[in-house]
Amino acid sequence: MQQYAILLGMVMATVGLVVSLGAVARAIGRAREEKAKDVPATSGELSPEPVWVRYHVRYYGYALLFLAFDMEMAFMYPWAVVFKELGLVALLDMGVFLMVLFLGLLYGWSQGALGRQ
Amino acid sequence: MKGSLSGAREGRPSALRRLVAKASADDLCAFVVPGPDVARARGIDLGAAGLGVAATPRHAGVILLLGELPAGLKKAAAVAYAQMPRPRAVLAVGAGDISPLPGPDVSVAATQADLAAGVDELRRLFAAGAFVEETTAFYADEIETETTYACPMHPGVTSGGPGSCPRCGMDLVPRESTGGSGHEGHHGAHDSHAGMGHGSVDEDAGGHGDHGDMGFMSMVEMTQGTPRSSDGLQMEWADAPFGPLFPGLPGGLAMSFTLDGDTVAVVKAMRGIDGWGPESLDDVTAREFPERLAFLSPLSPIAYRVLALRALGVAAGAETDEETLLGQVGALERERAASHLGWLSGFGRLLGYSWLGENAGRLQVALLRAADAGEVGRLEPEVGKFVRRVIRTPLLARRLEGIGTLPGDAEISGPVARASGLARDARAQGTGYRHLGFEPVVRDGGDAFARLRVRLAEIEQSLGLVRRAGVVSFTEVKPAANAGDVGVATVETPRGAATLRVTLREDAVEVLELRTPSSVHQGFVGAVAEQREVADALVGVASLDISPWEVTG
Amino acid sequence: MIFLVLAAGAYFVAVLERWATKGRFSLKGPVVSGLALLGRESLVPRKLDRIFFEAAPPLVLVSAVLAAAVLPLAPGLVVADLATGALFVNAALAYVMVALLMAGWGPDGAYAMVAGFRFLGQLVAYSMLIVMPITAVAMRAESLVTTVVVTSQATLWNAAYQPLGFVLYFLAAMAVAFLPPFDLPVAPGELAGGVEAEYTGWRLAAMRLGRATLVFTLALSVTVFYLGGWLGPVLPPWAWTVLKTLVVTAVMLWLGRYVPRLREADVLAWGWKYGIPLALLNIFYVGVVLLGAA
Amino acid sequence: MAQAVFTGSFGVAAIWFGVVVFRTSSMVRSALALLFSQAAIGGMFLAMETEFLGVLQIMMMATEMAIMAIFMVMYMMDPGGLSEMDMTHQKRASLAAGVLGAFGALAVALLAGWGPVEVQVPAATAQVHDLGIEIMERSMLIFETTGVTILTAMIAATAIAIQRRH
Repeated sequence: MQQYAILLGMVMATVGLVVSLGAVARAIGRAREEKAKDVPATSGELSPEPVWVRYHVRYYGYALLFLAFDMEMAFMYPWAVVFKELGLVALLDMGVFLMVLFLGLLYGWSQGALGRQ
Repeated sequence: MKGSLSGAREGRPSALRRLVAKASADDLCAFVVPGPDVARARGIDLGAAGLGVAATPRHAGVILLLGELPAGLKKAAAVAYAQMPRPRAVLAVGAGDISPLPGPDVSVAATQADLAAGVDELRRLFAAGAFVEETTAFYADEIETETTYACPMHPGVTSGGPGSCPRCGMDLVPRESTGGSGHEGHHGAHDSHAGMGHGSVDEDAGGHGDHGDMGFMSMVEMTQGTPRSSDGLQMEWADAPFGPLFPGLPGGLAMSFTLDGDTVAVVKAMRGIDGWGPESLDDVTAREFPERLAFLSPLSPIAYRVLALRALGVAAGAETDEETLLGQVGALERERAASHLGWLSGFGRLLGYSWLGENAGRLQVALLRAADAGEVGRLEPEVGKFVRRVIRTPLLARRLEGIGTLPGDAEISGPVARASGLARDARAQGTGYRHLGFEPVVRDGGDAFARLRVRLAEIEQSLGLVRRAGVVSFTEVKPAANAGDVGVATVETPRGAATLRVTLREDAVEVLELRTPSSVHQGFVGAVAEQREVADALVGVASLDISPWEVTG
Repeated sequence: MIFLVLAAGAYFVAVLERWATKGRFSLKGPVVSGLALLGRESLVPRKLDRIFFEAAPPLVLVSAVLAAAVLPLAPGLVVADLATGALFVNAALAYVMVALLMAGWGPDGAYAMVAGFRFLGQLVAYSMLIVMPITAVAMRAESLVTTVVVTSQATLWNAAYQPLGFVLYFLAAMAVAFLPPFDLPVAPGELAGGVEAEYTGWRLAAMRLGRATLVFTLALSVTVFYLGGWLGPVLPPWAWTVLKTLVVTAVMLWLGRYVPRLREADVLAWGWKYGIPLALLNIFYVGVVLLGAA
Repeated sequence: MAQAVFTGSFGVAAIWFGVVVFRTSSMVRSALALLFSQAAIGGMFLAMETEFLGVLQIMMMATEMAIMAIFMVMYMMDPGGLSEMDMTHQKRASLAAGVLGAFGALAVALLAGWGPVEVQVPAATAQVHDLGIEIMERSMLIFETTGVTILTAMIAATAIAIQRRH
């Protein structure tokens, strides 16, 4: 329990560190408001804003398969811990499980999910 | 020399401020205008002078202006300077008038020694004057932005003032861009697409007006009229400038991509440098003409000097003697090798292949500084080792193959052509090369990797030619031509064949035609970049080795 | 205590990185640049997502610190010896991606935007190659506790016991820390700084500090999971850990100098078409070996 | 006591982030708000001394919600929330649904028989171990079925998303 407390403390401390960095910088001075200074720098042209558009992510094929694999990891950890204890059974169980998943990967592959869309 | 920086920060010097000022003096990082490539081409080694090179003005404390800058680049430099965080300084290296930028904090001549001295002076300034009581804001018309209003959903719908989108009825949001330039002037290959994603209000206002009352709308209604991507999805496109001051491309190359996600949908506004080009050659006397033409292309001055001399020579009907010819060959080939190395260095920077970037740059500078053919010869083994090592780089082929592919029959010249299996080389029939046993280097593939291979091979070939020529300089004989004479000459510059046709008026030279490889190759930028992932598009463009300085019209 | 270690670690990473990139070995270099950054204006783009922009740098640092907190330097010398240590490392590292996504989206700049989503793609490629090799390590140790993982290598380091997993994890770790040739989200030549492009002054300093700490943490994790952590003759345990970690860091930093940056399409394709099958093979192989031993 | 406080505060955080998901007009923000809401639930698990679940939750939600952000940015209008679009629709119906849902959840929480409270929580290491045994033995079939379920999910997702290209 108090391990978590320590970790929480570390998070606080780290954030505190960054904040104090900011404080020191602030003590040195604040940024001067100037024309065009706050426009995102794009190689000598004042870029047209905004760029917050519906961004076309080309790897969504991978992303979908990734979700499934991420899910499957939930089982792998406890399995790994008891693997030695259970021996062959565990190997077979997980073998079957992973085979099934691997089929999914192969299917996606065959359908061209593994590639830029 | 004043004691404080033009771009100092406001505040009374305190102990802490002195400390950080000292630190920033020891840690100078420069944003180079036009670019590091030009610095190297002039034989200047920034690293040796103790300057780091920043990829963006945001991370730089010094803006380094190198040589006389055309209007277009001064404007870009002004924007970059405006976007640098203070304390910031202007270091002019052989630059003349640099307005609209503030007067330089330090101004030196364009030599290594002077630069080093200038950097030391700059350190002193930073340490002493990074903080002052009073500072003035930097302002120039060039950094004035113009606000247009666009629909967040239909970037095409733009208007001068606030309002609501005729398609979906949403409030238009303000978007800023450089006053005027950057979006006007789409010469270059791809005007035709330039309209896409930029339909104006009136064109779309009809039809969809009935959605004025922003109810719950289906995707279909929303996306009407937005461009379709290669995979049939309808996404919104955003414009992003990749130049004139982009770290991965030759300095001055002004280009703007319309991005569809991380893919280049349309290349826009691919153009040369504003206020630069042959028009500035009007009424220049035959005497200073070669000088002027060479000055116009800082990346390969000798090639253009020779071009001018030969054209004038033809006009005068004068026969160039063997010795001069040989000298010209030596000079041209040394420049070619150096130019290719310079390209490699920039390419290495683009690829994030630091070893390549550093060593190519080092060799280029060494080569340009070499006093005579003997010294160049002494560099030959090292260059050879370097070339072989580059070719053997793991993953390099994988990174370049199939990128920037051009059709073999395209109107191309120089290494780009020779990389597409075409033996086009003005040197083949060129005077002076015959008895040096010259054979054009030809490779197949027509992609970025083939171009790399050709240039690597040509580096070694050129050094060999220099060895055989035995000289790297020539004496200029100014031919005396009479008014009305017309002369035409073609020279194989490092980027390809350049042709010049001139005629003489009594007091001045008139350029009838100047055909440079870069202005030809820039027409293919769209072809190599569009529908490519950003990185691949940039590699494709860079592999063409376009010099913005010789992009005419 | 751990903060001192991490600070020292981050500092040495910075020194090594300058050495690798600038070719100059200078002990005061990082300090000087740090101070210089502190002394410069920290600009904030107009029309930004303020929360994201401000949150990203600390988040990188926090996730690096948390990951390091569960990795032992020596017997008993670990901040929190969690029962799920190995898993916790992944959990913490996952937030690096979140931070970079924020940093990419926050400033509303074209380069940063592309860079942010690039890194998310990179995560999709490397994530499984972090998780699966660690599972194989846990199989041998019969535990997720990092100290147990180290002791389980008393007879033979995992680097030799499961070389396949070691290589995969090493590369994946480089991808997490976006070191060249995996530096797609910062790509100076391609995106002029990418996610870091809009950060200046102290915010940039915080970002760089976080990155350096992250590199150190990942090198430490490689040491703990594959190089037998503190195990070693003569020298005191902590010395071994530090030594190995620094060596790993150096290798990570120098490797990228001699190869071009990878294409995102390749990172993804290789990660899924070769990486994951190999990682599964590694798990199976370890399983068989363990059964053979038992 | 401290345990209760932490559990409670994480719970509140989770709910608050949940609210933010709908209050903000930026898609990415709402996606990440959901992320942190889920992470806060992970925090609750930790506070309730179910370490494995907690850490797992915190880890998986980071990636999964980030992936969700991808699709939000791809398919939702005005992802930057520049025009302050109101994300709520059919207010009355959704209000009713929300209230009902809340009561439903409360009812379950209060009425369901949760069995006797564990006086002595097993050690975290033991938890992981027992979980492993559980999966491998008693719930083995469930575990394998999940595999098949995930497979179907993969195939369905691929079939829907990728066919668009041909």
